[in-house]
Amino acid sequence: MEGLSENKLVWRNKWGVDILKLEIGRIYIKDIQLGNETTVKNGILTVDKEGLITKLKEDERIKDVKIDVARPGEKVRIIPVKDVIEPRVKVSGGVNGFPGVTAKQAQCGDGVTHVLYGAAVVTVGDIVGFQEGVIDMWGEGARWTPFSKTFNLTVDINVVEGLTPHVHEETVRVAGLRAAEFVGTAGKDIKPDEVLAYEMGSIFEESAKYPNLPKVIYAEMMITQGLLHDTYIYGVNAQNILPALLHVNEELDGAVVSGNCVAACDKITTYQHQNNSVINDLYAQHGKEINFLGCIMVPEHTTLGGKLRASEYTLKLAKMLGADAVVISEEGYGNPDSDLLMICKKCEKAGIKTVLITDECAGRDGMSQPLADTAQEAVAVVSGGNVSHVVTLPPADKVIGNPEAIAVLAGGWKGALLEDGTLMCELNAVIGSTSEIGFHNVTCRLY
Amino acid sequence: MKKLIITNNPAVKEKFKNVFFIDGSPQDILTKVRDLVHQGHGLISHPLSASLRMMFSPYRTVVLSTKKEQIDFFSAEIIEDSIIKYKNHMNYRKIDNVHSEDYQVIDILLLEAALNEDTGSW
Amino acid sequence: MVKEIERFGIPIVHMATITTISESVGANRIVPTVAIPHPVGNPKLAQEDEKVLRKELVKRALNALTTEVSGPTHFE
Amino acid sequence: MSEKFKVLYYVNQFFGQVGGEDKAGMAPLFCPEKVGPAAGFEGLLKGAGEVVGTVICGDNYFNENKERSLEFILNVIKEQAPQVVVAGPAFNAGRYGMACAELAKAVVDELKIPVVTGMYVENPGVDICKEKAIVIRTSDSAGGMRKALPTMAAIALKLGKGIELGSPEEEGYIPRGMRKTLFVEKRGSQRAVEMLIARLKGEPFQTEMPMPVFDQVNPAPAIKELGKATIALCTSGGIVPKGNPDGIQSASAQKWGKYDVSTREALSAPDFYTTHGGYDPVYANEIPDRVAPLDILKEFEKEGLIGKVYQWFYTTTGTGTAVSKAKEFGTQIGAELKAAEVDGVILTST
Repeated sequence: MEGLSENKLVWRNKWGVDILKLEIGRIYIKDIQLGNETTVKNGILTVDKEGLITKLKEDERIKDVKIDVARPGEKVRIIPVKDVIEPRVKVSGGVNGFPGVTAKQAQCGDGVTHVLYGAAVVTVGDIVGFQEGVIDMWGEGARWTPFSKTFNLTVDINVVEGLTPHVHEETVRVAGLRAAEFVGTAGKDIKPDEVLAYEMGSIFEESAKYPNLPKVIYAEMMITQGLLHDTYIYGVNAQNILPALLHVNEELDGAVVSGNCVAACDKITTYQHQNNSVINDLYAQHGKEINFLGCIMVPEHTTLGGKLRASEYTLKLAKMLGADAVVISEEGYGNPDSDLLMICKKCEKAGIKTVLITDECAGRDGMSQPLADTAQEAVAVVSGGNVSHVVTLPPADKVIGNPEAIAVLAGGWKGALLEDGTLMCELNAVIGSTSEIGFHNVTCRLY
Repeated sequence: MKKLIITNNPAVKEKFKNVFFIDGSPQDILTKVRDLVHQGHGLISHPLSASLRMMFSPYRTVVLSTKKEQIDFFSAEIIEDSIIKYKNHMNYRKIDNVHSEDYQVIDILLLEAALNEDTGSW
Repeated sequence: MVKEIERFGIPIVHMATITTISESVGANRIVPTVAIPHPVGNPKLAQEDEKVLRKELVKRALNALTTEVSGPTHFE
Repeated sequence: MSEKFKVLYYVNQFFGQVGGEDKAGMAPLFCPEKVGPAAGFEGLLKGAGEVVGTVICGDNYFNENKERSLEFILNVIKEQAPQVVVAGPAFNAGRYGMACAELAKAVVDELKIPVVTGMYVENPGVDICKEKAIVIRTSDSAGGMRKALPTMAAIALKLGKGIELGSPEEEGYIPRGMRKTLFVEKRGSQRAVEMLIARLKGEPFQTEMPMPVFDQVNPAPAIKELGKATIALCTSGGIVPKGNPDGIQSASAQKWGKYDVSTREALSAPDFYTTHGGYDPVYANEIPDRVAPLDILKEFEKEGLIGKVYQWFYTTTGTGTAVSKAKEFGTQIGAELKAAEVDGVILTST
């Protein structure tokens, strides 16, 4: 409880009720350099390389750390990517870091947070041999991933022998978050270039303010199925939760962390949770076209019982809040398609309008039907693109991570790794390419 | 509550009881699951994984409920769709046998998560 | 398939186990059947009894064909 | 401009100016001149391409002698070696459309030469060839010729020069069913929010992933006199005669079969079995009547409960079969049953 009261800034609105108010101060980053101190000067982020390594190696499970930088336009390939995290620092309100994971419990979504905007920490390292997930910083590959536009500080983690897969995964996940925290502190005393304000009263207040605007909720599905397929909210493994209602500010301020690293193209990285595009785009319409009520975090279970429960519960929360419409985003491909359509059907039948965001598998030539599950109720669907679309990636001058993982990309299908290093692979291997939270601008059209 | 585990993963066979082991492909597992669903078993776990990479796995494990008199339509539709979807993927992909040991481990961990999740006995 | 045949003005009865699918493909006369692998049979029964069962189901289907309906109707 | 690409043109007897219905039986012939629509077509190619000749074939002849016609026409195409083949437009003419479609499919599959044709969207030929050829959208009658030809020529021009085609809306062709991955200006979440707001305001919006459409058909009137009625038996459970003579696929069926059962008492094993890949075949293979109850219908026929069991038994497989295929099967089977004056149909599904 200490964390809650500590430094907490409380805004009061005219009704005199506590609300969450978040200010995100963006400090534009124009380059990353490795050096002996961690600072931001004139948009140049310098990272104390040895200091960071020492910091991460405080965790005895970590044997080696390799730090590198990949800049937009460089002929650099990063593989296999585990997670991408935006470096940030809490200036006031809450606590610094990721509450429940790298920091003590505290309320996210309140106070002032500085962001090193344009920079990202990219963790690399395979926990199992079949991991993929590529970021190309230049050329054709760069078009397909949003993380070719960020200055990436790569953190390649090597763990000590004999860790169980669970412990190995946790070590790498937490190391990435700690690295982002370490780097983020450079922005603490810097004046932001841009300040974004996120202010939202209670549902009753907002509804009183905008009585005529339709009430909209966001249902964000998360992969929550076991090792390499997990998501954490305030450090809680979401495998075991009932769908949880979050204030719209919380996820934008570090409440949600990705532990999912086998669905390169459509997983939601921690960076994408921190910058969830659906939340941002709904926020932009709040008070104008819609009344944005909140986010329901929906676990994707492996069992049918779990899927039924989660979809019913989501509908119930939406009804309790009086939602007129819901945006539902998926994570992953395969069994989550069932959850997506279950939630859609139930909401539509209850008179709540839906818009779905997903991706599709239409075959290499795009001639297959995109979905196996269909629902007449799914009348408004946004497609993030065809996961089987083939892209040709020319050889890189430099590979960060494990070059052998490139063979994995070509190994699992009838793809090709040519002698000169040119790689033909499906979009499903490219990080963030077919984002199901609509983070990227890829789609499919009927031709 | 007796559950039936259909698997082609030898590690699952070693570790669990009530295992129906098939020495075959993931496709064979899905076919067997379908037949059992048609005979009245319900699906406890979804027949497909949640990620594309796991589509390449040589192993597939599905948990079924005990046989009931009435066929569970919901399960029947899901297994049917799953088979179509799986075939659709494997038309132009191949199973990744190079990392089969890792796939075995992940398969069993995902199974354990599913078994932990299903606390009811419906 | 059901719909297209009915479009020619010929009454058609759909005998199917998963009746929800039957409805979604546009069948108007539906007879629910025994099981997916043997819609109009039951291997557990003695052969004679099985025939009685099948007779009963086909009778239901014929009954459906001679009954006017206005929309999707189950004949059980 | 010696580098002109070559176009070969296909028309039926009518557009080939040979004659009307009376000439529909004419065998294909090759004519080195530009006949009918081919005449004006070259001008529309803006000097980049030339029409090297016209193949003319009677609609009835083509549809009744498909293989022979195709053999002749494919040989002509091989000799002339065009870069593009143009057929039609066929508007809403069914037989002409089928000829254009079958020709287009064969040319693309066997000779790998691109084909442009034009049809009214409900022409049965559209579904046959739209995945292979480029089918431009035309009106339902020949009155649309003046509009259709420039559109077809613009596409032929691009195909001839190897320029990638734009979207169906831009170019005027019927979507081929291909999901093309591309970049758009707005990110997905933005598009989702805009779609949501449009839905909430009751304004039109366009989904990016259309679901298959299931429309409802009005129920046909009931059979009045069952004792005089002819009942046809159909199944999607894949029951076929031994050896599966028509090669009906176990899943994603591309065809259906019909078998004479007038002299049979039942669909008994081992003369019949199931080829369906969507369920455990053990039970159906023991007693195929468990899937398609011919035995009972025959008994009822004997008892006089029904007038007659229709001579032909229709069968296909239901699993994984595309909606458009199922529709096509239904239409074909329905037309036959209608022509045979069948009074009622029992369709069993597994």
